[in-house]
Amino acid sequence: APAQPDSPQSGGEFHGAWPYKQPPEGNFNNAGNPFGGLPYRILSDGIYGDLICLPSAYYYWADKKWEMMLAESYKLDEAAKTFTVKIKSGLKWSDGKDLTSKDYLTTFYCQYILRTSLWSFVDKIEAPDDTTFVLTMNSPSTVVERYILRSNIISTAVFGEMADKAKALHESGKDMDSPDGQTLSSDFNKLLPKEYVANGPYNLDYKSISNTQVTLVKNKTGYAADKVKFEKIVVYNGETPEVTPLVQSKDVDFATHGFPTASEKSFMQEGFRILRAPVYSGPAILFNLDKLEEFKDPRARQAIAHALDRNTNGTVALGDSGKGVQYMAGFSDAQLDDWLSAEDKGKLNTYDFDKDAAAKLLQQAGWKKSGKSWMKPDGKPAQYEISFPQPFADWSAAATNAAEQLSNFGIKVTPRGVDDKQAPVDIDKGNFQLAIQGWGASNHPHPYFAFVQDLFTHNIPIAKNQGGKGMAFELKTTTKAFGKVDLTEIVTAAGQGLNEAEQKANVTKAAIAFNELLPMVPLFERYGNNPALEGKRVKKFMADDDPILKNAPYADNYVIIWLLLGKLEPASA
Amino acid sequence: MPDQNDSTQPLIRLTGVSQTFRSKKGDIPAVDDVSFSVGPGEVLCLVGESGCGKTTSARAAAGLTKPTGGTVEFEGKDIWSMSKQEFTSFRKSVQYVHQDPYASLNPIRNIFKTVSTPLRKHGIAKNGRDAWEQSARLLEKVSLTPAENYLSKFPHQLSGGQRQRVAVARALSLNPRLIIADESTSMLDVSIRVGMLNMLGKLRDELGIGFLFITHDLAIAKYFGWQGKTAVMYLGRVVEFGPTPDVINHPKHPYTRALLDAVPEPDPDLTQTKKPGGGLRSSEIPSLRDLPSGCTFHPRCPLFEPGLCDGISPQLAAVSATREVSCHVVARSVAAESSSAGTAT
Amino acid sequence: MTQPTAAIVTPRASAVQGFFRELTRSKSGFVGLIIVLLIVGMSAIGPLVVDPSNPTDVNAIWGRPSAAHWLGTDGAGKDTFKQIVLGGRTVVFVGFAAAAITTVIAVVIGSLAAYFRGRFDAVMLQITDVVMTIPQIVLLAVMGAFFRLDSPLWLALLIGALSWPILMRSIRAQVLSLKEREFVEAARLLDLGTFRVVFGEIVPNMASYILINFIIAVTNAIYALVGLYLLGLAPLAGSNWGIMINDAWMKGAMFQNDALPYILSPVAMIVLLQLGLIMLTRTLEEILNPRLRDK
Amino acid sequence: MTTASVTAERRTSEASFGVVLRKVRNSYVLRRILRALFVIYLVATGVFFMVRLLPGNPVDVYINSQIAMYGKSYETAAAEAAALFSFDPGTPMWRQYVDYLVGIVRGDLGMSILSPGTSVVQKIALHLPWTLFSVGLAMIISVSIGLLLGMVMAYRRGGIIDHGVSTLGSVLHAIPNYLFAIMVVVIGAVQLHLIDFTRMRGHSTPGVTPEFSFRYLSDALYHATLPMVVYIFTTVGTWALVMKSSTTQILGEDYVTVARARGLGDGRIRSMYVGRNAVLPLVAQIATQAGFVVGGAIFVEQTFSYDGIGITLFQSINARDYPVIQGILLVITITVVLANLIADLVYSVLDPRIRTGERED
Amino acid sequence: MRQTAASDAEPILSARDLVVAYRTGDGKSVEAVRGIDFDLYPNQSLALVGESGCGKTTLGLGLLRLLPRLGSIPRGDVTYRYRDGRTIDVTELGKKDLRRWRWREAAMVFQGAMNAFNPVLKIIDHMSETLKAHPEKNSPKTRTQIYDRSAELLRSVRLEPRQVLDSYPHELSGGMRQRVLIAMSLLLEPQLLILDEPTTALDILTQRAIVDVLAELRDKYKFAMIFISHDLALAAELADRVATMYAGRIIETGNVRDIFYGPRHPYTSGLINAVPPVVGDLPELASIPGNPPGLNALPQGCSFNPRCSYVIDECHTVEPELLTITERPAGMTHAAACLRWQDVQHERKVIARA
Ligand SMILES: Nc1ncnc2c1ncn2[C@@H]1O[C@H](COP(=O)(O)OP(=O)(O)OP(=O)(O)O)[C@@H](O)[C@H]1O
Ligand SMILES: Nc1ncnc2c1ncn2[C@@H]1O[C@H](COP(=O)(O)OP(=O)(O)OP(=O)(O)O)[C@@H](O)[C@H]1O
Ligand SMILES: [Mg+2]
Ligand SMILES: [Mg+2]
Ligand code: NI
Repeated sequence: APAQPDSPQSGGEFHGAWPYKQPPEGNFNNAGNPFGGLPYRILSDGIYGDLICLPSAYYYWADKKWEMMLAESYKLDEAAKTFTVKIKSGLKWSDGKDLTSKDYLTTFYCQYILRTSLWSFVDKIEAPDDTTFVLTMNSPSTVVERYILRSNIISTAVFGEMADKAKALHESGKDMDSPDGQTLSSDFNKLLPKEYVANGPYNLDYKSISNTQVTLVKNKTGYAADKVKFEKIVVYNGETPEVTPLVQSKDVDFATHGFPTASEKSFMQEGFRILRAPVYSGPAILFNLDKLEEFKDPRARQAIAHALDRNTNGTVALGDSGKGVQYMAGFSDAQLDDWLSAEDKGKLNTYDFDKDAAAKLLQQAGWKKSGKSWMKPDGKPAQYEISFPQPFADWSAAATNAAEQLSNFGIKVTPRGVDDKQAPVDIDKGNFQLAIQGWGASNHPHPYFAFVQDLFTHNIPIAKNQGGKGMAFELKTTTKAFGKVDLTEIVTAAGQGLNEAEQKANVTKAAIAFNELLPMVPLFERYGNNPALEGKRVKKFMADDDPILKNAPYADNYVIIWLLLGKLEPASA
Repeated sequence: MPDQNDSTQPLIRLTGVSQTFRSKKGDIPAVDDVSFSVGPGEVLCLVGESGCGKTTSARAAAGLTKPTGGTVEFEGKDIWSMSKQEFTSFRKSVQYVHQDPYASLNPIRNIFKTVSTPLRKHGIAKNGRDAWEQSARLLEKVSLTPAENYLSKFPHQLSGGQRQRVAVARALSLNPRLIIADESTSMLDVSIRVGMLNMLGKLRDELGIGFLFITHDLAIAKYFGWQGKTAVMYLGRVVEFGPTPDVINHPKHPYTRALLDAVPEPDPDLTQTKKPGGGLRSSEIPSLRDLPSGCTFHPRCPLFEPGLCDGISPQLAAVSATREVSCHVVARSVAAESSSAGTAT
Repeated sequence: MTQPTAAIVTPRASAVQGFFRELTRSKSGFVGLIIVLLIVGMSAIGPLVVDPSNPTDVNAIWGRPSAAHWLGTDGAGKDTFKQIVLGGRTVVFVGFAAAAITTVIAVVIGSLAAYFRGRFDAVMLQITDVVMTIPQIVLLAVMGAFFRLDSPLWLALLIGALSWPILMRSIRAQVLSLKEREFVEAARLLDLGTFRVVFGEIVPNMASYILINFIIAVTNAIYALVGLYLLGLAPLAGSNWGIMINDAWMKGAMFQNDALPYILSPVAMIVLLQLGLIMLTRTLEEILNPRLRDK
Repeated sequence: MTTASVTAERRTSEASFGVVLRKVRNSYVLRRILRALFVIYLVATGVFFMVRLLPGNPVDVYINSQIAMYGKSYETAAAEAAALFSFDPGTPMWRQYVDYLVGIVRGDLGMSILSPGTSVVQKIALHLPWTLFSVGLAMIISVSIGLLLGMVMAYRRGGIIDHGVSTLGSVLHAIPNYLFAIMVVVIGAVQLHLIDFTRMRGHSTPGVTPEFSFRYLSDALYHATLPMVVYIFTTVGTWALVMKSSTTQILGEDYVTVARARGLGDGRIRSMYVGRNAVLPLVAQIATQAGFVVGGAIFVEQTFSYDGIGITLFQSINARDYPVIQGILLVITITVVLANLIADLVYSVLDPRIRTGERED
Repeated sequence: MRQTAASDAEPILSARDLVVAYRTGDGKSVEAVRGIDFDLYPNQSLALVGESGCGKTTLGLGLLRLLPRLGSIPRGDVTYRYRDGRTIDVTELGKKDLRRWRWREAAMVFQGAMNAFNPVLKIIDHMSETLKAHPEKNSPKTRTQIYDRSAELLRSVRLEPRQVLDSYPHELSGGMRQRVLIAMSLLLEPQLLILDEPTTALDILTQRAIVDVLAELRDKYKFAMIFISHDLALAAELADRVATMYAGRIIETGNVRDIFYGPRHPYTSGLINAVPPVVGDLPELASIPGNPPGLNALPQGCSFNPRCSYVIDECHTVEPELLTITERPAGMTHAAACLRWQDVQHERKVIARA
């Protein structure tokens, strides 16, 4: 007979799921979240860590507004290039200490050790008083706002010493690559606190950590502890295959795993609702322009976009959660209205599924159709291989389907699954013809990040780290719309500065250029398919049309926000 | 052992062959310093007590085990330093019939396969039909008739004697020049046995096949080896050696005498008169692990003389032109005889 | 002495005749034979006679078995039955080829090592131990990174070349004691040559053991192939039973009743193949071991 | 000390050294052990280089997995990866290799790259016992039942048990274990509610602390049930089938008939005469399988969240956690080689007909 | 000649019209042994001689119900009588009883003793297993008792217990294994002992020793013995009765003197005349002309007719029954299955030892 677990207490319980490692492999060093940190920090690499150490605020992606948590308010001073956070007073750590601006310093100095992107904008950070934190920027950028407000705040009691060392290092002008920096980094690696010191409404029940589940219990002194309605949060350990049966047996109320359509269907049969929030990214077809001369002509790539029924592709891959990309702007269709004027949006080619248009474009690019197959400009039949990371079910389905569609169109494409570890390396090194990789970015609302992924990650700028050129798409190029452009400059400019209008102009420019050049052909945008169970332990989740469901699930998770706000209630309160 | 027939090389010659088996409880000297040779058309009968090392010596002669001491020569060449080719021809020339026909036939091969495989392999039979016919002829030679009845049978469907005959037929298949037959007629009824011996005798006379013939049946040894020689073994050594008629009709070594005294006759009245135990002092066979000192036969020997026999071990020595005996007492009396003969001259 | 008469059937004719008689020796053995022939036949001929087009249909994703789709449809709305008919070739080929390679290597090396002993044996054991302990996932991942593992022959070779050591060891063990038998000695005395002695006299005595291991190796090879797909080491191109299992696994088909036929049918085919082969051994066993014959 | 005694001493020491050398050369067991060590060295070296030939290194793999899994931006992921500083891909290969070998000799397998502060030995100690416990136990059960069934099948050749078990056995063998595991969960837990999967998954109940008590052991057994059932069901058929063919062969031997004639009990004949001789050829197979017990079963462990060594190895390969991969593979190598070694030695004891003392040259 | 047991004693074993058949494939089967009828009395020793392949082993196996898979007893009864007077039909014995019956009551020394031993067990293990399988009140139980008992028996067959008991079967010579099996057969002092060519690999001295031991033990324990042998001399020595078999049937039976001095079947006579003598000069020996018949194609009438010098037309049509020649009690009747038994003249050209 099994040993009885310590008897469950009355009061609401919420059951979630997230993969983690049991101690000692898993650790309690949660510095840097969510923009850096050690691997295997238990739950802190995901949405549930927020319940233990809160950020200053959460972002409503649809409303573009912040929901303040630890912060009282914030202020961006363009002239002084400062970003000031006013911290709520009376906050307490679970070890009894007060949460002050000192902890903010600790948090961000630790991010210095972790080399987060924030620090490329930082001149200095200060804490003028206990509730004020001031960050002075060297080159101002709006993205700084998110880096600061979304960072989870950690305790000085635990990390203070590290932060002091980081401060000293920074002030002495040395960076993390210096020998001192290296020592600091490895010291930081060895810093493995016994427990989390929490500022949020929950903390782990450390005795309960097993390799299958962990329980979060109320941290009475934490922020929002009085608001949250659940006494306990149980988080089941596991990746998709392990968690699926738990969902099926209704032991899980909400899961953010990427479930395949078959599972999704069965969840619905079991009575789950499926929450579909955009993930702001998805798979795209990459061309190896170094190898495939014929695709250097944008028309050939555009033809591919026309030749593919992207909605079918999305449906085959992810069912209702795979939505064909409509505007081909390089970032999510859902964000388009925020950044592009209606007029500019009108300029975008939607590359509707149109084989004739595709054929026309190909002919213009010098291709010829012979019988059912297309001949490349050099007269040879067009035959390609599309490689994809095989273990990703949706991408693999997308690749197979795209290959089938293109083959039907007359370009023979063979899908070829490769190890998911090998796939990006292969691409960066240029060992591919066509490939499936991601477009867009899902933890940051700013399109800048999407463009970085689209244009830099598997392209010359970053692929050179692997000694290759990736898709080898030249970023200095010419467009019909703007003539000569340097996409590197445009994208960088889109993410810089504090002037939103200027940023929008650059985003628009990048989007139009992307739309015309199609360096990669985005297929569909992935939407979450989070099963949510109402009525058993949780009374009700947000309605499908609630704007909070525009939040990216892994960045500003709606359910976590609702939990913190007390909007999520136990079924039988 | 002097070679009688100097003009022809013996087919096989064992010189001082010894075989010691290693075991956890100590070494077992199963064969010790055994020498003999067999020439073409010759028969050498090996007789002796069970467990005295007949099979072991024969296996050494057939090149199945490498003896731990001594040499085995085939036509004057040491078989263990032969080239591969020479060894192959040795293999073909010397055939060995195992003592136990229950173990020496492959259980999953039918008799046709068993007999015809060597025929096919060595090109003696050209095709399937030829092989079939030749196999049938071989079986008929060993009185397995009608051969067709047996060719398609499997060993487990045969009786002991039938298997034994299959083993002999198989050995004959390669037209060997020397046949080592280890109790190869023991499971045959006398009639068939005689038929088979006659058949083998014909082969010996007509084709000059040499035989190393192991048997415990002195009558068989006599019948088959009349023109050949007989070696009597006891506890791993040859104790008496000479032409078969001499050895059987005029045994010299006390052990040989005991053996002959014990031979039963198919005559109930006569049999009752036999001396139990062949007139030996004891019927205990000493352990190979713990051999008696001096002459290993002394604890049982009716001629035992304390001091003489339990001291040093006797050597196999000529007692006449053709006979060799390993016995102190016999040697002494021979010496006395020859010295008296010497004075007489 | 009787002359061979007309009554004598020539061995060859009797062998052929006998063979057919042997095949029907055991009822379940015969059924097994039919099953195996059907599956192998379907896999070999299926792709030649069946129209290979199997279009995606987004309206029929994970459809239940119906008149139009006997075994339902997959995650892309493609007909499952068609995939079963078309997708056996590679899998069956790799299964048999790899099992044959495994068995042949194991039998050859195992029996020769035991037969010769000495240095050859020592070296072979060493190699066996190394091959046995070499971590296959890692090796395959490395191979996958440097070679394209997409030809079925290559896959069969690879799987076969990695899976022989266990069988080799048990073959070797048996030969060690079989070679001490007298009938082996007898064969050696007849100078049948090492090859015949080992493979003609010794090995057939373990034939049914080898056979069972061969059959087990067939399924093992098939699942090794599926494993390669699952681990992303063998490229997914086209569709075959292995890819179907992989696909079903990746897409969680076993969690969804409507999708079950999709994962169960390739598994069922493999199960049937194995079952057929095992049933077939009843006949083969009797052919190989005359003592078992009772008809 | 006089010169004479010194030389005498040297002579004796030389002599004893010579004796040792000769002993090594002559002793089958010692030679066999030396060979085993050589194999371990060979495989350990192979593993070292193969692991480094795997595409991607821990840092890149970490970055890519974060991007792919959570859609993080490259920069964020790279920043996180920077924390994996304990690994320096720049160290020369030979240096790493020497360190690795020296470490092995010292029993130090290094530190995990991905779990900071956790040594490989610690990691293995954390996961291996579960695998050993569940798979080991299951294997013992499976082999015992399989051999037993195999014998029954051979005895009742053509009977209902024979047909039944060989059908069931081959069906079960032909269903891959991971699929079988999922079936157990889906059918047993989700659809029929026969098993309380949520409680049975994992290797122990949360909050139950390891101790040597009935409570703890029965808890461990309870949690091991599912992986064990899957292991047993998917392997027992194989053993039965192999054993059957081996037994059939032995049943035809004369000594079995003689044993029956001697009026020995059926049990005795089955165990000592048929069973023991039939098992002989399987000894090698069983031993090797036993060696692979430490390898665990990746997908079964995953399905049941049974945190054994198999899934750990799989994860560390996926994450390219070099020291952990090396460490686990080394342990597997050593056990397999050891199992083979034992099998060889045991075999020569079990089958007296084989001369192990034979010269090997 | 040894005196047989009182004629009024009941037989230990009686076979009635026993038939043993082997299936040979294609649904056919051959009767390897046919119409066997005999009674075996306590303390009696029956020698079974005959042609190689005539069914002696088969008969022995049949009596103990040890036939291989394809062998069966389609007809006939074998009645066995326990020491306490109970009788059973061996052919109908249940599994458990059969097990207890074997070796305790009836033991057999097999032809081809080479494979009679489990290769992985030492001789001592074989011995102790046999003893333990048939526990009795006063049977040896402890290791030393078992060792002593086995050693005693091994010594009686002239084996050196220290060497043999600790050996594995393959370490013994052929004759040694045969003797071990003989020793083992005596372990439980059975009432019936079937010895199938037990001395094929034994030298004369050893044979004699064993013959003596058997005779001694037979006097002591009053067991009956069936002794299958080609060694007629040995049969002459060991047996009270002899039965000659030919092509699956008993064709002549009688006491030793009947058979050796006055055989009435031409086959028996031929057989005795083929025995080579050990003394004197080389004799001319002739085997019985012709070849033994195949089991599946037995000649019409008397199976021996193609080889018989006394053959008359009737021999081709009638298969002769055993015809009583001299009626005697306790199975000692001399009978021959030959139509012309009266005409058979036997004379052995023995050159007796001077
Ligand atoms: N399993 C079997 N199937 C078919 N025929 C068999 C089988 N076993 C024996 N026989 C045949 O039955 C006959 C009698 O065999 P058996 O072994 O009883 O002879 P035997 O008298 O003991 O001869 P031997 O003195 O040679 O041992 C033989 O002709 C043999 O070929
Ligand atoms: N493999 C072995 N290991 C140990 N001892 C052995 C081995 N083979 C034979 N012996 C011993 O060697 C001695 C001689 O055996 P061998 O087989 O040569 O006797 P033999 O003269 O042929 O006897 P038999 O007439 O009984 O067959 C016996 O004492 C036997 O125990
Ligand atoms: Mg011998
Ligand atoms: Mg017989
Ligand atoms: Ni619960």
